[in-house]
Amino acid sequence: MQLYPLKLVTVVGESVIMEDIAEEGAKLGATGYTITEVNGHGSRSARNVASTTGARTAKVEFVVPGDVAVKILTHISHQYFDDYAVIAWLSDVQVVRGQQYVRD
Amino acid sequence: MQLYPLKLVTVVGESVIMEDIAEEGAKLGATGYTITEVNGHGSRSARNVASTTGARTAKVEFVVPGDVAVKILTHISHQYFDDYAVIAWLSDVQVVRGQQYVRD
Amino acid sequence: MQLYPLKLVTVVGESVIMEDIAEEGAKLGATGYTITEVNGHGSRSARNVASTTGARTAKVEFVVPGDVAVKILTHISHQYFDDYAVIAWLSDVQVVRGQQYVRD
Amino acid sequence: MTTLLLAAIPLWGILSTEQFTRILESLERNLLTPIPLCFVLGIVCTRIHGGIKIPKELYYSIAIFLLMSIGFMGGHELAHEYEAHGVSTIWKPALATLFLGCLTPITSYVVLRYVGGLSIADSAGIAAHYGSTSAVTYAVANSFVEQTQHPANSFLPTLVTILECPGIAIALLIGAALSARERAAKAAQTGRPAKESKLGEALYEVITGQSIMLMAGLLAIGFISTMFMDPKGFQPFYDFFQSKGMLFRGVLCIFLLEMGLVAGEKLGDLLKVGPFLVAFGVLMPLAHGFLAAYLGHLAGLNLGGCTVFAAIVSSASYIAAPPAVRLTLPEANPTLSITAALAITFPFNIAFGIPIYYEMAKWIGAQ
Amino acid sequence: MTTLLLAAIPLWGILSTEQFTRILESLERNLLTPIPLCFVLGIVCTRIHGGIKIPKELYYSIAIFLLMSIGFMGGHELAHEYEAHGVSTIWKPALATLFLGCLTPITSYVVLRYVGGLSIADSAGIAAHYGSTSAVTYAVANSFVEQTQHPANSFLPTLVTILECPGIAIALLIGAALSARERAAKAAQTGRPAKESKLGEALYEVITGQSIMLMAGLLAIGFISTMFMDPKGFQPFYDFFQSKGMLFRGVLCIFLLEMGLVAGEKLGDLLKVGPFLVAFGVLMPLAHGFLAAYLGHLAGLNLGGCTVFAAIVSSASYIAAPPAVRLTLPEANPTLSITAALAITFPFNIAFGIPIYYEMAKWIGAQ
Amino acid sequence: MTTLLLAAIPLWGILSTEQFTRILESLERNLLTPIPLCFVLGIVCTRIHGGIKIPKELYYSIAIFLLMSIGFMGGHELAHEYEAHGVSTIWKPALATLFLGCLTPITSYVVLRYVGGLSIADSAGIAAHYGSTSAVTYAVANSFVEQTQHPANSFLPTLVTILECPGIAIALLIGAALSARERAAKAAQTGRPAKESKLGEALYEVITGQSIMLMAGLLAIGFISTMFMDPKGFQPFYDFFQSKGMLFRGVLCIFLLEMGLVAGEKLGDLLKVGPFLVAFGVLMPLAHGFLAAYLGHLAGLNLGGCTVFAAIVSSASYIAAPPAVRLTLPEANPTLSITAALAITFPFNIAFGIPIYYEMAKWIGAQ
Ligand SMILES: Nc1ncnc2c1ncn2[C@@H]1O[C@H](COP(=O)(O)O)[C@@H](O)[C@H]1O
Ligand SMILES: Nc1ncnc2c1ncn2[C@@H]1O[C@H](COP(=O)(O)O)[C@@H](O)[C@H]1O
Ligand SMILES: Nc1ncnc2c1ncn2[C@@H]1O[C@H](COP(=O)(O)O)[C@@H](O)[C@H]1O
Ligand code: NA
Ligand code: NA
Ligand code: NA
Repeated sequence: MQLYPLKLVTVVGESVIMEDIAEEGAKLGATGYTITEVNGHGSRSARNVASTTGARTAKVEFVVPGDVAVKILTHISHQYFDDYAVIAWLSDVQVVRGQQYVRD
Repeated sequence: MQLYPLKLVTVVGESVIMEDIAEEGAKLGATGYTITEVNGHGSRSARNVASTTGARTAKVEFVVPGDVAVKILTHISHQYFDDYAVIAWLSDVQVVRGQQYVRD
Repeated sequence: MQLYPLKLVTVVGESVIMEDIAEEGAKLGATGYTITEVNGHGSRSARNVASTTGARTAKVEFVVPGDVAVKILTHISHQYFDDYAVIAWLSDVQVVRGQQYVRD
Repeated sequence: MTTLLLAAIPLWGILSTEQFTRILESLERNLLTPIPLCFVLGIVCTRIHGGIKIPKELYYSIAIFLLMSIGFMGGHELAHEYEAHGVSTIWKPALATLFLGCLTPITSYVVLRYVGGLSIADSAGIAAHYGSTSAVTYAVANSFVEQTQHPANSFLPTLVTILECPGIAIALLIGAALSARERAAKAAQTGRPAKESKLGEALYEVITGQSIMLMAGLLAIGFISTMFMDPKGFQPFYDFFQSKGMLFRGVLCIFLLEMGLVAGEKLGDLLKVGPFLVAFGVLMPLAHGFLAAYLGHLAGLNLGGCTVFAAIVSSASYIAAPPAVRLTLPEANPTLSITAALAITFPFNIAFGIPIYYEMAKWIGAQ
Repeated sequence: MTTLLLAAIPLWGILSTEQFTRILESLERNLLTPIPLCFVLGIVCTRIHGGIKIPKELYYSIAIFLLMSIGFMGGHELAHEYEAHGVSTIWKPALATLFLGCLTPITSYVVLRYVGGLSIADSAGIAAHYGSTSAVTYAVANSFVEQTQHPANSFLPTLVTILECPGIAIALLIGAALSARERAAKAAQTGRPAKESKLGEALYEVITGQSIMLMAGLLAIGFISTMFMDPKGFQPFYDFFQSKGMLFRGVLCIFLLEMGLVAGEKLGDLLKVGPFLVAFGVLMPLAHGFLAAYLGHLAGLNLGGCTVFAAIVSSASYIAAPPAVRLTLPEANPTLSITAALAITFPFNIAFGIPIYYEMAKWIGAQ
Repeated sequence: MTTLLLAAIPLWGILSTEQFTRILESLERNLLTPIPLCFVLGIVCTRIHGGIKIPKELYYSIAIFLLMSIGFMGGHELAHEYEAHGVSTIWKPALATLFLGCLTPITSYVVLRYVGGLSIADSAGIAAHYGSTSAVTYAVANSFVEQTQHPANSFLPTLVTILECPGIAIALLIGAALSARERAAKAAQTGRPAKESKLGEALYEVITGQSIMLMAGLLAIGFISTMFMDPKGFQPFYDFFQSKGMLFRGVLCIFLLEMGLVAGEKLGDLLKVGPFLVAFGVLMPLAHGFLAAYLGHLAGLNLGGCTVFAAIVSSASYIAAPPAVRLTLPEANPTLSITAALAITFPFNIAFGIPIYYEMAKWIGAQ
C-alpha cells in the first residue's frame, strides 16, 4: 500500500459562500472537494442567518498538495475572513494513489 | 500565510448528549464548535436508540489549544464514557489566524 | 488523560458502495465506523449519479490501529478504485481510552 | 414463558364463549383495515430486509401534523362541549386522568423492580415510558371507535395532553432518588467526582417538549377560533385537521408503516429482553387498561371514550420518554424500555388491545 | 422609544373614534384565527425554550407549495380576467407595482441612511429587504380579505411576482455604487487586492431564484391549462392549489408556526438593533402601505385588492433578499436586516398591518 | 442523426394524414396540462441556472405516496374486479406482462450490443433499465387516459408490479455471465484477486426494494380492506389515495417539476452519449410500446388499458435499476443509462409517447 503525503484543507463557515469557496479552490488547483452540511457556533455566529432564511453552515474539504493548500488558504483569508463567519485549517494526510490529486 | 498549531478535538456519539458536550466544551475554553449529523456503529451501539425515537448519532468538533483539548477530553471521559456510546480523539491542525481561537 | 495513537481512515465516494465499505472495514478489524452524507465533486464525478436516482456521496470514517488501516485501504483500493468514484486517506489521531478500538 | 401463561389464565376464566367470539369479531374488524395493515407491512418488510425507507423528515412532519390535529380538534370539540355544559362534564375525567398518570408509573415500577427483579434504573426508566402515553395509539384508537359508530367524548384529546407529563416526572424522580446512593458509592470507589445530574433539565424538556407544546397550543387555538370565527372561515382549517378526514387517516397509514419498520427491527431484541418483559408489555397494559376503562366509566365517559381512555392510559411513550430517561438515568439500558414500548406494547395495543378495551368497556357498562 | 412615540402621534390625529373601534374589531377578527395564532404559538414556544422543531425540509416543502399555489391560482384567475376584459384592467395596477417596486427601496434607503444614520452598506442591505416582498404576507393578507368576503382582484398574484425583484436590484446597485469607493480605500490601506464583487452573480440569482421561477412558472401553467383544459380535468389541480382550500390554509398554519419559532429567536436581537430600527420596521410599512393602497385604488383595485396590495408593498423579503445582500454587501450586518424584516415588520403586518390597511383602503374609498 | 432519420421513415409511411392530425390533437391535449408543463418548467429552470430546489426528502416522500397510492387503488379495483369476474379477466394480461418483462431486456440488449456496438456491460446495464418500468410514467399515462374518458382496466397497477423486477434480473444475469470472462482475464493480467461479485445481493435488493414492497404491499392492503371494511370507514382512505383526486394529481405536479430539474441537468450529457443512444431512447420505446399495445389488446385490455400498458412496457426504470446495475456491473458507465432513461425516454414518453400509444391502441382496435 503506497501512500502519498498531501494536505487536507478544511473550511467551515456560512453556507452562502461555501459553493463559491469550493469552486475557487478547484480553480486554484484542487482536483475535487467534499461538502458537508453542519451546524456551527463561533465568535461571529451572530452574523449567521437563521435556518429559515435559507442560510446555514457548511464544511468544505480539499485534499491537495502543500502549495495548493497555501494558495487556497491565502485566497480565503483575503476574500472572506473580514466579512464572513468562517474558520479554516490544514492537516497532514496520507492518500491512497495520491498522485491523481496533484494537477500538473 | 501564517498558520497556528492547534488541536482538533473530535467527539462522536449519541446525539442526546452532543449539544450538552458542545456547550460544556465552550465553557471549558473552546471559542466555537461544529456539529454534524452522522450515522454510526460501534461496540455499544446496542445502547443507541432507533431513529424514530428521536435519537441518533452526532459528531462535534472543536479547534482549541492543547490545554483546552485535554480539559474537554478529560471532562467527556469522566462524565460520559461509562454510560453513553461515545468515542473521542485528538489531532494536530494548522489554523489560519489561529490566535483568535485561543481565549485569554 | 491517557491517549492512544491510532489511525483515522477516511473514505469518500459514491454512497451505493459506502455501506458495504463500512461493513467490510468492520470485518477487517474496525470496531466501529461513522458515516456522513456529503456532496462531492471529483475527477470521476461524471460517474456519480444524480440525487434523484437515489445515488449520492458519503463519507466513512474508521478509527483503527495502523495494521487494520492498511488492510482496509488495500481492500478498498483493489475492490473499488478502478470502477467507482472514491478517495481514501489516512491520518494520525490520539484516542481517548483507545485500547478498546483495538481488536485482539 | 411460564410467567406469561400463568398470568394469562385468569383472563380465560373471566371470559364467556360469547364474549370471546365478540372479541374475535372486534379484532377482525380492527385488524383488516389499512392502518394496522400498514404496520404489519412495515414489520414484514424489515424482517425480510426489504428496502422501504421513509425519510425521517416525513416521519417528523407527520408527527407534527398528527399532534396539531389532535390538539386542534380537541380544542374545537371542547369549545362545543364548553358552550353546551360548561366544565361540568370534564372535571371528573380530568381528575381520573391525573390520578392514573400518577399511579401507573408507580405500579409499573413496583412490578418491574420486585416481580421482575430489574435494577432501580431500569425499573424507573421503563416505568417512565409506561407512565406517559402514546399519541399515535390515541389516534388509532380514535379511528377504531369512530368506525364502530361509537365516537369518544369530545374532550379525550385534552386527556391525552394531561397524561403526557406526570408519569415521566414521577418515574424519573423515583429513579433519581433511589439511585443517588448507588452513584455516590460508585463515585467514591472510582475516586472521580460524581457526575452532574440532568434531572431538572430533562423534566423541563419533557414539560415544554414538542408533544405538549403542539397539543396544548393547538388545543387553545382550536378553542379560540371555534369561539370567535364564523363557521365558513373555520371550515378549511376543520377540513385540514379533522381526524375523520382523508389527510389524518391517510398520513396515519404512512406513519404506522414507519412504526412497523422500526418495531420490526426491535423484534430481534425480544430474545434479549427476556420473557418477563414480554409478559409485562402485554399484561401491564391490560391491567392499566381495565382500570382506566372502569374509572373512565365512573367519571362519565361513554363507550368510545372508555375505550380510547383505556388505550391511552395503557400505552407507553416512545417519543417523549426515551431522551428524558437517557439523560437522567444513563445507566438504564434503553434497549429494554424501547423494545417493551415499541415492539411489545404498541403492536399489542394496535392489534389486540384496542378491541379488547372496547369489549371491556362494554362489559363494564359504558355506552 | 421617543422616535417611535413621536412618529405615532400623527396617526392618532388622523383617526376618528369610530374608525379606531372598527380597526380594533378588524384586529380581533384577524388575530383570533388559526394562522396568526400559530405564529404566536411559535413565538411563545421559543421564548420559554420549548421544543417544537419543524424539519427544515417541511418548511421548504410548504414554501414550494405556497409559491406554486399562488402562481397557479394567479394564472387561473388571470385567464378568466383575460377572457373577460383582455389586459384593460391589469396594465395600470402592473405599472403601479413596478413604480412602487422602484420607489420603496429608495425611500427606505434615504430614511435609513439620513434619518437613522446607518452605514451605506447597512442602509442598502435593509432597503433591499423592504424593496422586495414577502409571499407569506401575501398569503395571509389574501386569507384575511377572503374571510371578510371582499376577495382581492384576481391578478394580485401577478403583482407579487412583479414586485419580487426590482427592489432588491435597485438597493444592491445603490449599495454597490456608493460603497465601491470605501472598499477601494480599504484595499489600498491594507495593501491587499480588492475583493471580487459578486453583484452580477447575485442579481442573476435573484431574478432566476426559487420565488420568481415558481410563481411565474406556475402562473404560466395555470393560465395555459385554464385556457386549454376541460374544466373536469382541471378540477383536481384547482382543488389542490386553491388558496381557499384546506391544504393552503392548513399548511399556512404550520408555516406560520415555524415563522413564529424563528421570529421568537430574533426577538432577543431587538435590543441590539435599537429603537430607530424598531420604529422603522413599523412606520415604514405603514407609509408604504398607505401609498400602495392609494395608488392601488387609483389603478382600479377593489377593497380586498387595495388591502392585499398595501400588505405586499409594505412587507419585507426575508427569503430572496438575505443571501443576495450577504453576497454583495458582506460588510452589512445581517442581524439588522433580518431582525427588522422578520421580527418587526412581518409580525406587525400579520397581526396589525393587514387590518389597518383594510381600514385605510376603506377610508380611501376602495370597494 | 442518420440513424434516427432512417429509423423514423417507416413510421411516416404507416400514418395517414388524418391519423397524424389526431396524434397532434392528442399531443396538444396532453402537453397543455399541468403535469407535463411542470416537467417543462423544471427543464427550463435548470437550463437557465434557475434556483428551484426541491428537498430530496419531499421528492422521496412523494415517491412513497405515489407508490402506495398506485398499489392501494390497484388492490381496491382488483377486489371489485375479482368479485365481479374472479381471475378470468386478469390472467391473460398478467401473462403478457411477464412475457414482455422477459422479452424487452433481451431485445434491448441485442440492439445495444449488435446495432449500437456498446460494450457488454453498458449494453446489459441499459437493458436492465429498459426491461423494468417507471411508476411515474404509469401515473402520468393513467392521468391522461382518465382525462380522455377512457380509464384503463382496473388491474393495471398489478401489471406495473409484475413488470418491475424480471427485466432487471434478466439483464443483470446476461451482463454477469458474459462479462465474467473479461473480468477473469483482467484479474489474471493485473495479478490481483478477482473482485467479489455482488449479483445475488443486488438481485435480492431489487426484488425486496421500495417500489415492489410498497406497491405489492398496498395492493394487498387495498384488496383486503375493500373486501372487509364497510364503505363508510373505507372512504377517507379512498379519498387520500385515489388517483383522480387532488392529492395524487397535485403532488404529481411537484414530482414532475423535480424530474424536469434532473432531466434538464442530464440534457447536457446528450452530446456525450451520442446519436445512437438518442435514437434508441425514442425508437425502442415506440417498438416496445407498439408490441405491448398489440399484445395487451389480444389479452383483452380496453383502450385506456392498452395505452397505459404500452407506456409502462416502453418506459425505463430510473429508480430501482441504477443502484442494482452500479453494484453488479460497475464497469458500465452510468451516464449512458441514466441519460437514456431520464433525459430521453422519460420526457419522450410524457410528452409524445403516451398520446402516440393511445392512437396506436385505437388503430389496433382497442376500445
Ligand atoms: N473553535 C472552533 N472549533 C470548531 N469550529 C469552529 C470554531 N470556531 C468556529 N467554528 C465554526 O466556524 C463557524 C464560523 O465561526 P466564527 O467565524 O467564529 O463565527 C462556526 O459556525 C463554527 O461552525
Ligand atoms: N472504531 C471506530 N471508528 C469510527 N467511529 C467509531 C468507532 N467506534 C465507534 N465509533 C462511533 O462512535 C459511536 C459510539 O461508539 P460506541 O461507543 O463504540 O458504540 C458509534 O456510533 C460510531 O459512530
Ligand atoms: N481532491 C479532493 N478533495 C476532497 N475531496 C475529494 C477530492 N477528490 C475527490 N473527492 C471526493 O471524492 C469523491 C469521488 O472523487 P472522484 O473519484 O475523484 O470522482 C468526490 O465526489 C469528492 O467528494
Ligand atoms: Na401509559
Ligand atoms: Na416591500
Ligand atoms: Na420497460
